[in-house]
Amino acid sequence: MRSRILTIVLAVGLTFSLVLLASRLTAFHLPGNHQGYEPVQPIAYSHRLHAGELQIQCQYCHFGADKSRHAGVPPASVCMNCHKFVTAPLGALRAEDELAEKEKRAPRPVVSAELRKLYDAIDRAQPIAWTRIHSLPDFAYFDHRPHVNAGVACQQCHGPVESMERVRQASDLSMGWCVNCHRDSSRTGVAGRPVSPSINCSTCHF
Amino acid sequence: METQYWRSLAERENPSELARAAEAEFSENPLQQIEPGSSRRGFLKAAGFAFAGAALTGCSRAPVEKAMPYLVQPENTVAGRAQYYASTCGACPAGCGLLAKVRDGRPIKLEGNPDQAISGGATCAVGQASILGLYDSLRLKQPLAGGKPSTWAEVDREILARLRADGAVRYLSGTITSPTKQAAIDRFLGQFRNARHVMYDALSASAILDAHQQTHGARVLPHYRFDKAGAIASFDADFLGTWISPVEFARDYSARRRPPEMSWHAQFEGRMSLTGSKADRRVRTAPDEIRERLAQLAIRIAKLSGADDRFLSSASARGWQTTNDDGLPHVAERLWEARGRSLVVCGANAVHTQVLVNYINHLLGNYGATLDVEHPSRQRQGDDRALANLLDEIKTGRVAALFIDGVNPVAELPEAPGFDHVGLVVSFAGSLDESAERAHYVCPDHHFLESWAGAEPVAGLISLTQPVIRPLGATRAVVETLAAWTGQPVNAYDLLRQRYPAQWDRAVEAGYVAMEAPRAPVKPFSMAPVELALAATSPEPAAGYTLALYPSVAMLEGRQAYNPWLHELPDPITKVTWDNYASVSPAAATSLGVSDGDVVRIEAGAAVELPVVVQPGQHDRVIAVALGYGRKASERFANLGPRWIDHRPSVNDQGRVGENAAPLLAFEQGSLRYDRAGIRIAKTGRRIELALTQTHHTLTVPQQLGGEVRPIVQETTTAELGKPPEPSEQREELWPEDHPYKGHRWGMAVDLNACTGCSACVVACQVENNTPVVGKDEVRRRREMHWIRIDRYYSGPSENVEVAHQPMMCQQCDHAPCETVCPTLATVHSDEGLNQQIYNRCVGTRYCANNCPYKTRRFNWFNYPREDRLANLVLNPDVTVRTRGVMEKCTFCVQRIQEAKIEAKVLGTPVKDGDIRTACEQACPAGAIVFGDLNDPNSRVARLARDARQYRVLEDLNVGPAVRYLKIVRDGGQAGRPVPQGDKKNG
Amino acid sequence: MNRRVLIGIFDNEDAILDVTDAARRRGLKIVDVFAPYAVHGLDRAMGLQRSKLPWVCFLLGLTGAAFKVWFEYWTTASDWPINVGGKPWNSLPAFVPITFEVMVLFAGISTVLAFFGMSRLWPGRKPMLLDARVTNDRFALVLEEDNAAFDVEEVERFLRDHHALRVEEREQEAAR
Amino acid sequence: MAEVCSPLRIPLIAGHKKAATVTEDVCRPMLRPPSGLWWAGFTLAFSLMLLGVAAVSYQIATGVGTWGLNTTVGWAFDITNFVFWVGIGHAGTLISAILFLFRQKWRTSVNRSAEAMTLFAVMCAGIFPVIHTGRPWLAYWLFPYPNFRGPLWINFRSPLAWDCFAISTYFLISATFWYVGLIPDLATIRDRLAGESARPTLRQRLFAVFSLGWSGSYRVWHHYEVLYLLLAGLATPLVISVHTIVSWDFATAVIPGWHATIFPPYFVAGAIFSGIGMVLTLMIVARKVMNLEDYITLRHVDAMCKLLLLTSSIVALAYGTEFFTAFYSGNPYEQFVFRNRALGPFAWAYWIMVSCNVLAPQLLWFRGVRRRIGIVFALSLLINVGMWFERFVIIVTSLHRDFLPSSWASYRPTIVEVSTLAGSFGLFFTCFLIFCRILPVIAMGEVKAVLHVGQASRPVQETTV
Repeated sequence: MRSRILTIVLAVGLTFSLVLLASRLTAFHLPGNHQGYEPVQPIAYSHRLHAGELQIQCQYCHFGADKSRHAGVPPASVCMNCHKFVTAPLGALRAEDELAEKEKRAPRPVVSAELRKLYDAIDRAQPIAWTRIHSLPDFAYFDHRPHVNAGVACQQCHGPVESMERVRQASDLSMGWCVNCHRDSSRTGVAGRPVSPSINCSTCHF
Repeated sequence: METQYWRSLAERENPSELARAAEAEFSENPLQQIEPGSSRRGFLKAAGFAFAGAALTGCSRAPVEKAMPYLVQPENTVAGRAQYYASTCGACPAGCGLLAKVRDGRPIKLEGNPDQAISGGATCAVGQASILGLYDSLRLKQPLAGGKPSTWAEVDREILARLRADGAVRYLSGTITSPTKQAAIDRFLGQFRNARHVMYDALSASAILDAHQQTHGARVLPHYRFDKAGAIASFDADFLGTWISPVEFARDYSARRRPPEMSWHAQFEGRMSLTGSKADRRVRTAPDEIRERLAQLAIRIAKLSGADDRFLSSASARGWQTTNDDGLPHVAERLWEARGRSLVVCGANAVHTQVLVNYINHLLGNYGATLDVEHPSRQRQGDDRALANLLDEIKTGRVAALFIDGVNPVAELPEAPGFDHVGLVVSFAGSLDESAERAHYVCPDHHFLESWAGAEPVAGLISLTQPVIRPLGATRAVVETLAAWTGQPVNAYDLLRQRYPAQWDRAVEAGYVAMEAPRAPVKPFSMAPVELALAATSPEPAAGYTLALYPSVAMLEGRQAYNPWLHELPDPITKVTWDNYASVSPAAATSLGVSDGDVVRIEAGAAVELPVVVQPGQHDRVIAVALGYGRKASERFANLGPRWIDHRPSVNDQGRVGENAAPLLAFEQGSLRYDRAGIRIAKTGRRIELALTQTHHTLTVPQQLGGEVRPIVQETTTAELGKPPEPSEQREELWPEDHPYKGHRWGMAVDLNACTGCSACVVACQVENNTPVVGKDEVRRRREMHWIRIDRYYSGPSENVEVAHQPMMCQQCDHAPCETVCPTLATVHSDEGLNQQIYNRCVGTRYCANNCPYKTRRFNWFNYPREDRLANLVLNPDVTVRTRGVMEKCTFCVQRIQEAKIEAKVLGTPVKDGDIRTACEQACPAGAIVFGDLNDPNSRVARLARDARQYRVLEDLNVGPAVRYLKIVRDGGQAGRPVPQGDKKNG
Repeated sequence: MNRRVLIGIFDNEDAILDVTDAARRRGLKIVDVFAPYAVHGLDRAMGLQRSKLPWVCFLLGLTGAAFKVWFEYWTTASDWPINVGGKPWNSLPAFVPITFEVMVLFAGISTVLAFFGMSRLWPGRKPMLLDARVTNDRFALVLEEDNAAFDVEEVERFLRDHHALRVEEREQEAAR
Repeated sequence: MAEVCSPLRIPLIAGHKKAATVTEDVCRPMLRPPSGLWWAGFTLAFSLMLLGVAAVSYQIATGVGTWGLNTTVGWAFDITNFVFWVGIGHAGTLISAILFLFRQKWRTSVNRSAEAMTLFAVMCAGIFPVIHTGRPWLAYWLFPYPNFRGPLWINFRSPLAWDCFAISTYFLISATFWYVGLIPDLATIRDRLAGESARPTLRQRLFAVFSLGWSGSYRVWHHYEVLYLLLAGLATPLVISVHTIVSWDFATAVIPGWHATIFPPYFVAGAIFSGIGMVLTLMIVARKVMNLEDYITLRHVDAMCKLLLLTSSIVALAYGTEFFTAFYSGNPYEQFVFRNRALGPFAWAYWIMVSCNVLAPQLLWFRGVRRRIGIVFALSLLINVGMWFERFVIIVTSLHRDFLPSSWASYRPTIVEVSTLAGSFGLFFTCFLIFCRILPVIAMGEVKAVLHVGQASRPVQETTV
């Protein structure tokens, strides 16, 4: 009798723990899968503002995308193309002007805190150390060129960056994720044009 | 990949500005940050920038990765995109043109410059490996004063203070082919009343120059034109391996060896050299017999020419009668038939001998045809006589100041000069070698990839050296140093640019410029020295053991002793790594009672103890020893390779690799002699286990096990080539053809007739594919990692042995046995016919390697140490660095295939034949390796696949290798050698 | 509701064989026989019908094999065909070995589980022991007193005639 | 064998046992504290095992390079040991399944320990495919499991993949078979222990749990018989298939000396040969140490010797055939490999193999020899050695000189490899000694059923199932 009770207790315990585990499984991430990684960057650069509101083309800054393996993090000089002139949000500038009006004086230059970091970096000739988000293991070689030139939208892999205040890894970048897209697009084509993406191992592994 | 030959427009206009921009990038001295254990940030900054770091150090598993863009990105640089800069190789005076591949600010690979005449797109093993010197962590990072680190300002002040205008100033250097540098030296020495510039070559050709001084009245080194030579007789000149300008010679030579019209080549030599291994007729000749042989040849040819009975009469007067041994008559005939386009070369560094050579070439009318003395070579300018005098001065304390530039007299010369009586010794050595150690001051020069320079290897060809990376240390170009001491400081760039203002742009872009050079002041041939030479030659045969000291293909004179790649490169003939040795003929071995690995003591004045290697084809009286070993630089290898309970070091008891044989050299009649007659050799009783990469040397299996000959290497004759090929029988295919190769189908063809075995491909592959160096002990265990190896097989009797070189890499089989057996799908076939190896999927069962009939797969037995983070900068970021426990192998340089395909896709053009060149193909001077698309009927490889000489190794296994081999053509009957029977090698 | 059973204890194989046979002929209801080892022929003596286990074994073996063949075909030839050594996409011959192994595995394990189920064996189950030595060297015949006609004395005599060492009568829960 | 089942009733079990005495005899050694001899053996075995553990940990920490392998010889001790142990493992199933189907009653005395031996041997075997990989921590990739790689499964064409399935199936089935056989005996012991103490000891609880409440009900026995028959029927082809697949590791390769069609029967015979050899070794020790002479009689020894003789002859035939096919094939590479085996650098190994596996067993033709325990024991040891070398010869001599003379190499084991081999023996004997202590080494249930054979207690009647 006692032993039967024991067995029942065991069984119940087991099922219970299984249920618990199952609920955990939904949030489960395999090691190496950094989907959702959203680190803080040295400068709070907003893609929502630049790519979203201001509609700056991705490749204006990430100019490597169509001619190199890496899209590349833009050098500070690219930022300076605009921020030589734009030193702070419009609101802040207006406020300063009005204040100047009131106080009957020439408006002082306003520099936003974040941009200050950029200018400092250039003054100190100290490269800005951005935190890398999309990173593949060493044995997987991804090349932007063929994808960008074939007309794959940046968002297809990077997600709606233009709506992200801080960039987040949208896809899990797993092998299956790559392979399935390669398989499907050879049927569906990319941007209306037929493509023949290879699923040879040596396309990415060498 | 589109190549850019100039650094950048900005650079061309105003280099200093870019330098300043770069200055901003590297605020601190990069080297200080690359010391092991420094932060990843510092490392990345030094590396250039961006993502390359991940691939380099395998840190991608690190939680946080930094991506550091430029502040101001230089023009034409895009992260992750390689650029090619034209430059010139500084590894030896030959001056091959280079294209340096620079990736994210780091030079990672050197390729030959196809347009430059010396290189013609090829390189040698040493050239390929020399890039590692740039990342040598033992290079000096600042000048030394009295062995202590110092600053340039200080060093300059002190040296200038110690220089007396009246003291005897001597500038000792190797051959200097750079006019600018020569000028700088002259300007510097000009300040002193008693100053002399002494040049010497550790591998001296002084006698050739002296001989031409005597016969042609000008001290010149002829520019040898093997591309014009239809018949070649070489006396101990290893022109395919190490002699003067091997890349150029090998290229030209094999250009004339394409069947059916093949040049004819006879080699007279004592040891078995690379060149000898390719000869149609090889005559074993001891060094001390060479002059006599040459005299014989001279007499015969004089007879044939009918001219010049004065010589003949004096010959007969001296009791010379022509003997019929050694096929000399045949050689004479062949040379005479080809007069005007024949060539006789001789490596012996003895004036009389060289005079006879000149005479023969003169009789054959080769001057102006195959020997160009009017636009001579400048690749060897050393003067042994001057050197001897200088050494004498040094000994007797008549030298006030000695400047040592680019040479290492302490290690290279028979007796190390004592500097005690020299007031001031300054070395320009980049690292602390034996001579620099004893110098009062060391003013380290740049690595050649860091400096502006110009070379003139051959009169009229200016080859430019441009920096491809900012100096990694606080080093200074010699020209700048000298200029500083001359009082008018100037930077090398301006110096160079001022010299060639007109051709500058073109020169920087193409890497070289051809200029009108003044004809050398050559006088008509004078007979007198010839008779002296004949007088000095005795017809009597020599006796006793003779020592032949030679440069090995990897080490040359020893400047490469720091280079692990070259130490691990198997000697092309003996297949020994990590050692030098005394090679003896089988007969000599029996009479000495020694076998491979027995240590013998060789005495000739000095003495060295070396392991024996029994070498078929070697002269029975000759003991051959390689120079350039036992150097201080090799002490760094004490802890090389994986460390585990049963691990033995790569260095010997003296803590060095091999023994330095230089003490056995000698001065004779004012010239450095590399052969010593009448030496003593004795067994010591010790044994050394040599590190061989091949232990069975023939295609014949041992007699008691059947003794059959395997058709791995196949041969044919010019005669057979004429016949139409017999149709190969059709095989019944077991499986349905499920795998048609629709697009590309990559394949390779290897011409065994062209391959000289020079091993440039081996190192090129190692550099391109991040192949680890495993060290002597692991090689001993037969675990070397080279993806391409060159199998060397002997056949025939040991005194007249035939040699075959067979490059062997993964054959990329269609029905790959390795693929079927891999349980994890880690090696599978691509739809372009590639046998792919996916490292990250491999669990390392080694089943594939066992099942590979060609044994071309390599297993990572350990995590091979990559602790030197500076040396790691040479790693190719496009190739995964393999971890312990995974299988690896030749991939046909798939990273290059991918790059080319992607570029083609971007440009919307198809991949053209020749767009993709594997590292081995690109390096090969003989053009023996061809890679391409077998599906494109007009591709070079497809055409070779239809060639009459084409065969595939182990074709009967029906594994369908994608590599075709072209049979060796043994120039049968004509070479006066028995025609190899059809079945001789075909089992 | 309980029932009464009559138990005869025997000490050798032959006795139990004979008595069981005789009991069946007499139309007595044999509840069960307990033996320390498998006495051959006892099943026939008890008149048990053939076991169903072979069917379980056969069907699940078949299922396993079928599943494996399908799986191998799907992975190798259909879902992601990869060129391995130029072998055909669908290399059936190469699939045979694993198919066989999986078949045996399925058949074997499932049969054993089925057996445990059928004969109600599970860890911790309390054994119903008529005699401490029944798993050692004793045999026990259990007869049910199914109806009033069942004459205890007579049956007991009958058992003793067949060299029963001991005969006892017991109450037993019907729910077995 | 004819003799064994002839109607001349020579008792299977000596000394006129009764069922109770059987129980007594078998249980006594279990319930007694272990003898000094046992402790000695156990200490030796256990320390060997520790040595092995040390060696393997060092190798896994450092790399496969700590073995004497090289580019040419990629397998040697590792796979040799693997095949050797799998081979050993085959005897158990043979005795319990195949002999069962052949109605060999004498098997009952030895099948329990033979099956146990199978399990332990397969455990030892299973270790090697795992540790021989370069990255053992990824060895699970050899099994197909759902993944995020596409999904990417495994290569079902690879004999190594077949191996994984074969070995694991074999282990599971043998284990089940063994356990099923144990249940009635566990019950017997359970009931025997019942009287001992008031409140159940741990041991009693364990026996209670694992005997699954067995009550000896014949309704259960009835299914049990069928189940046993079915398992035997499954295990018999399984045992053949397993070693066939192991042999395919080599037979499907292109390497001369491996690429041979006779491998499957050759390997199966060899496996059984080595297995019986090992069984004999253990039996002879066991019957002495645990004085079971009455159960494992000379007759058993004799029967197994005859099996040895048979399998030895099959193996010998295979050796011969190999040479003939090589010679007759006209394939120079094939021919060379076999010349090289007999005369090459590893000739010593080859001749050890021949003398141990072919020459020595010939002694067994003599009845006198078969009944002299000492000699038989010695022979059984020789056979174990010989069969280990057979695998070594097949693997190493074929690899070290294959097609291209340039890559010919030699092989020398390192201390690490030797310790690993020793360790596997340590593991095997440790397990076996523990088994002898805690479980009945003789299948009581089955022995009791054959007690009467050849005893006058009851009229002869051919039993049927």
